[in-house]
Amino acid sequence: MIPQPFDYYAPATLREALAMIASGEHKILAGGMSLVPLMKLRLALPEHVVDLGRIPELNYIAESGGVLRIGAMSTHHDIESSAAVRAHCPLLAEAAGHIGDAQVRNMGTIGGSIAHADPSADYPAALLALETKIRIVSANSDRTIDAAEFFVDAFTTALEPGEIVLELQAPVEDQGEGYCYEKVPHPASGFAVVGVAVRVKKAGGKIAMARIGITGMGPRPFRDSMAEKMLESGTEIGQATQSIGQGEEANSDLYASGDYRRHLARVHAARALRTALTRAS
Amino acid sequence: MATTVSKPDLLVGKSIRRREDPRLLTGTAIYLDDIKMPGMHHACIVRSPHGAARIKSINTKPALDRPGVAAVFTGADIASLGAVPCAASLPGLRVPHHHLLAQDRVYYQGHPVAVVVATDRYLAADAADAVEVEYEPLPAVTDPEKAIAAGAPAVHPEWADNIAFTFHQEGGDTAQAFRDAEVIVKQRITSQRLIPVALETRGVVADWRPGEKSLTLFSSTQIPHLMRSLVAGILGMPENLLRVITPEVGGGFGSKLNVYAEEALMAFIAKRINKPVKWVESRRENFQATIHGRGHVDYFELAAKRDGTMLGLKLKLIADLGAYHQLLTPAIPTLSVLMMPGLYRFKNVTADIVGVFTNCVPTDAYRGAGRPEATHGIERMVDMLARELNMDPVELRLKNFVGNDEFPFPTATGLSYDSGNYAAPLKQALAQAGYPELRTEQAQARKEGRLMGIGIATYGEICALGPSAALPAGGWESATVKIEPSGKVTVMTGASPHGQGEETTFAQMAADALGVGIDDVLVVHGDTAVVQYGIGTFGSRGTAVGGAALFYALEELKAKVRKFGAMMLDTDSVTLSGGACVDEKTGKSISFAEVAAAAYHAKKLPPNTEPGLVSTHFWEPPNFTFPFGAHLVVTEVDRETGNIEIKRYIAVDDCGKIINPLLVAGQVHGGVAQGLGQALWEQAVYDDTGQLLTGELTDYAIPKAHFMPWIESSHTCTPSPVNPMGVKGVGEAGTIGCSPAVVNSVVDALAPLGVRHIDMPLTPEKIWKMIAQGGQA
Amino acid sequence: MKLTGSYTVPGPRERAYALLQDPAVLAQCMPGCEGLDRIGENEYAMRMKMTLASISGRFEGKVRISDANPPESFRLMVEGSGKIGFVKGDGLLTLSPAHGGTSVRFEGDVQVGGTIANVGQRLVETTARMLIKRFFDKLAAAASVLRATESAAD
Amino acid sequence: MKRTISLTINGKTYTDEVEPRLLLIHYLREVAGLTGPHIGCETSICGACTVLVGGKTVKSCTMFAVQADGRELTTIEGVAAADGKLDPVQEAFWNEHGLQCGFCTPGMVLSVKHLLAANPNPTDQEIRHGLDGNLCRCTGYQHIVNAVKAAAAGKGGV
Repeated sequence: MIPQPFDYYAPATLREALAMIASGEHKILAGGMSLVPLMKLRLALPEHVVDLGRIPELNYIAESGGVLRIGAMSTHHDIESSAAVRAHCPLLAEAAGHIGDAQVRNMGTIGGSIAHADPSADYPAALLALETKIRIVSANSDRTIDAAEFFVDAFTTALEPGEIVLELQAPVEDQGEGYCYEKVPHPASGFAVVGVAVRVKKAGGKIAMARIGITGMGPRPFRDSMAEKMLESGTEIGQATQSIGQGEEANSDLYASGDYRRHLARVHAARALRTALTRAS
Repeated sequence: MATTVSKPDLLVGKSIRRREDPRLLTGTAIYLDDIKMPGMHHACIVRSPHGAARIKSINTKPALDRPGVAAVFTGADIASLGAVPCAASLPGLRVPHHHLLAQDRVYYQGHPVAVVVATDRYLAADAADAVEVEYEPLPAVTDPEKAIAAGAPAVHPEWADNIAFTFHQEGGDTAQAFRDAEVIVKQRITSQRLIPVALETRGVVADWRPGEKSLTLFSSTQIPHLMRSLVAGILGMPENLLRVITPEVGGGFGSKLNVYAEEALMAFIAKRINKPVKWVESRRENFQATIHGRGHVDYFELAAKRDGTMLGLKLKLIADLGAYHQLLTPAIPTLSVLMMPGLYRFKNVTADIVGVFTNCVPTDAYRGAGRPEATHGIERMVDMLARELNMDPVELRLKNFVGNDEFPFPTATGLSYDSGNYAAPLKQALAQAGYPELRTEQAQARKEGRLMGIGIATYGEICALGPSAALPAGGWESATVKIEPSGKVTVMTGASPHGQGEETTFAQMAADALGVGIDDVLVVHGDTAVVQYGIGTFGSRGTAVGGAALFYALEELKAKVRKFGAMMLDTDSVTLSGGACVDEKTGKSISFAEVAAAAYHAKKLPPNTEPGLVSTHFWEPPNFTFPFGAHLVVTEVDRETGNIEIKRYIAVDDCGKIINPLLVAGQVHGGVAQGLGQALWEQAVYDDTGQLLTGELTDYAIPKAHFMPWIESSHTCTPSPVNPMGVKGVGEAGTIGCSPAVVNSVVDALAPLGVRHIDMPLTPEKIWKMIAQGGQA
Repeated sequence: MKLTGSYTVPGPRERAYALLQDPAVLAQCMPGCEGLDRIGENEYAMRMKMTLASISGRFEGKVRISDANPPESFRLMVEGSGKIGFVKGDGLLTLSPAHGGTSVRFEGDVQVGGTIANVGQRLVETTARMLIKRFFDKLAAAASVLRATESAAD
Repeated sequence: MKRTISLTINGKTYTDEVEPRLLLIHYLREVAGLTGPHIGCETSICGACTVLVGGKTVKSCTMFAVQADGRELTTIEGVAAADGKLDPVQEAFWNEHGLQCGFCTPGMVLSVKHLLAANPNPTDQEIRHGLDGNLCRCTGYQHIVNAVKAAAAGKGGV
């Protein structure tokens, strides 16, 4: 279990890093919780590795103007334990706390995780429910897209060669919003067999706003806007979640079939919504 | 000379923290991979990615051309060496020649094909990647039932039916019992293939000393002395020139109760390259090439009267052996047959085993080795009978247990159960659980639509393996006790503990027997050049057999010490206490150091006494021991997801006398974790072509801390008459008692839906489907 | 592993069928394919570099077309092996006219071995389906381009 | 291309030239000569290789030595006091029989130290979830949970 040889670069600034990766020939090491095992298994054979771990300007969490900005190299532990995230986007902190295990959360970064786009990763459900924007830069471009556009397919994102995730921008959750991340972890890997992130707002005893992001079920994370609309128009939770994942492809493996995953998405969406409602004021 | 010596408290029976621990807690213990030697090379093994294939060609040149590579070996290089040994023998057993490296074919994924040796493990890995092997894939079969069906691919072309052996055992008159039956319950019950997953993988360091033509082999093994004999045999070298040293071993669970190709291979390589060589298994190799456990398809039939009297039991056991026999592979299912009657008074049993070759890594002893399968079977069958008779499963068990006055009890499978009070742990578990209240709670839960289950399993196991007649290489164990000239005590045991804690329990025994402090005792094991001889640690035998050998060695040594003490104190008899010989009449005493000095200086000897204070005892047990117990599990099944929650886990085990309760609790907890692993999560899955789909710990789930319930562990104590300490052994109890209790509990939870049986592992999706389909699998 | 699915390709059935038999088109559409060289009747040697996020591996293998029943159906066999494992896919492709073009239905069996099977079990099926989807997406694009060229030529 | 790294392990500075692909676990074991961090899997599951980097637990088999350049590391060898007195967590593991074969123990002890640093009075469930990244095949975890509770209650030390 020995990786193949590679050249290693550890730029100290973002500008330096972007210049290095401009050719698109470099593999980016952003924590390495997925990449390093793949390299050890020799499933990943990069010749040039650029480590973003020494660029302080990629590691920050700050709230301004109603937007929580999270630098791409913030670790899961940073996010899980950040007072700002807990105050402004508690859903994201909750999802971060479900990732892997303590050691993985200490090393893994949000930028690395979403760029890898594992279909069973935890963040995407929360990012979709939070309507997060993702800022992507390269040596000569700077664009910001919706999380929903970012996740294209299994292991496939909107990132072009030479681009990296710079920052996540999540709108600050309103006071009084309810949230919940419900996860069915794989007993061995800890990856989400299904993960459901929800946000709700109540008004007059009814659901005024609902956001549902789902990961693990299909090849890419998705938001179930039909269920959201049904909830917002007064449909009761059990019924509104009945059709979650309809029309979406569902992953199937030794542990859980596609049908079961779809069923779990529905059950856990309902549970997450109920928890979120109890948390909403 | 002191004149008063207070009698110290005895240590046996006390929870003493372990003497092994300081080195383990500080990271200073030396495991196999910590061994370094000047000039040491590293080996990396090229393994078959196919389940079955013909090797068309191997090109080692690209590997040999790489930096640091000393040699590459293939099947041709070792063809004349002996085979990987199988010590089990059964009438008509087919034994394929198990070469150290594949010859013209590979028979399972992970089959070693070539070995690359380089100066560093990174370079060895690079070079192994460069070896070019051309395979012609062949049809494979990985399911034992498919393997014996007509038209299945032959694992070994010479045996088209894939049958390695058949074995028939009968006691009483089963046919008559089934004619007399008023109720017959039948069920196919599987015990899935499991991967032992010792946290430390296997490893070997071989060091050839050309000047002496001797070889030192470091191996992470449970059986250093057997390893020495068997590896010497493979290599054709004199056994006295081979030394096996077992460093700290990071868990075995039976997977290191074996001699694998790699031990002999590394020995061969060290000699060929004239350098020490190390090989450490990767986790994937550990999954693909170290033995698996279980792998049973069992067809049970139970005959009974309507009043619950059990009359007869039939078993057809299809055992998935894998592609080869490892050390004990074919013997493991025979242990299941021996224990198939459980704790019940069956007079009539019939068993037929079909041992089947498959294109999988061999199965062999994994914690419990044959007994968990047997117990799972009988305990599921008894629950099914209870349901059929509409009887409480407790009542049915109590009605059929062997009675307390029936010991030694001759079983229909030819064993003699040593001692028992089978109702005692069951009653203790019921009392602890509040059984009647639990049933009331369950009735209420059912009214509310909740799926609550109460599962009971009682078990018996065959331990202290075991009389030499029952084990191929002997079933005795040995111990040497020395009082050094300084008066300190050294114990050398042939058992080779690897986490069980005998460095502590044996020190407790020696300290008590000799009347010295525990810190004056050192327990040494795991080096064939130091320890007189031994069999090893497996089958819950470390204390029950190794401890008994120590007991007698201590008795003999005490007698000798007393002789010296009496001579020196000029009295008739002395007692040993406080590190001294004491003349109880006068109160005078003489320290062990003084006695030892006299014994070694030998200026004056007691009559008919040799110098020195050393005693060695080889102990042959007269019988196995038969621990037993009852586990009670309360579960609740999530109707929506099929998820199982364990609400309570009660384990009452009777392992006879207990030397160190803390360590016994540890054995029970660890055993339960492995039983629970089988019940709920673990399963080695091969696809039809022989690909191991659960190839890493990312897919094969062993219990994590938060998977485990709180285990309420307690004991009853029925001493064994087999050994002088009255101990029975506890290493496997938890594993054996656990899985049937859990499955009985979940089946009980789902009983309102008509569920009668579920095969392990009880994955949430399996349960969900059963619920969704109204109880049908 | 059984895989089934259906995709719509623009253009009439005959042309879709012809595209699927054309090694140049196959090479262009098969994800990571670096070239097909004819080695026999309807049989090609294939070089492939698979890249999927961080995972990458080179494969060498064969593509074979058999049981041709134009324009309705044929069998496509693809096999490849490399350091990270081996893949063998064997499928029946059935073409039928559909609204907006031709519906191509496939029913196949995919076997995966080696490291990718031992450690990638969790993702093998998802990935296989994604690669098939990419193939048909590219095929549809190729068909559109072809149609556009044909229209331009008309 | 080799790189020179300089890092502090258990208070001692090491400077070595390493290949970028050298895993931190192999650096610790083969170059720095430590025997405490163990290798139990390759896939970042078992946690036997756990060490502290900058005070936080990481799996040293899933990190390259070059990533640790300039960092401060603690391995199990650096947990007991210089005079050999065990740390309260080690002492609690000893008292409660929180180990059997001992292979997972170095990683387990470091994870417990990290857990208790963040949460000095964890519940049973917090302890169990906090140890998700450390597998033990011997103990069934119960005595480990007891040890963590004992250490938290200040009962580790003698």
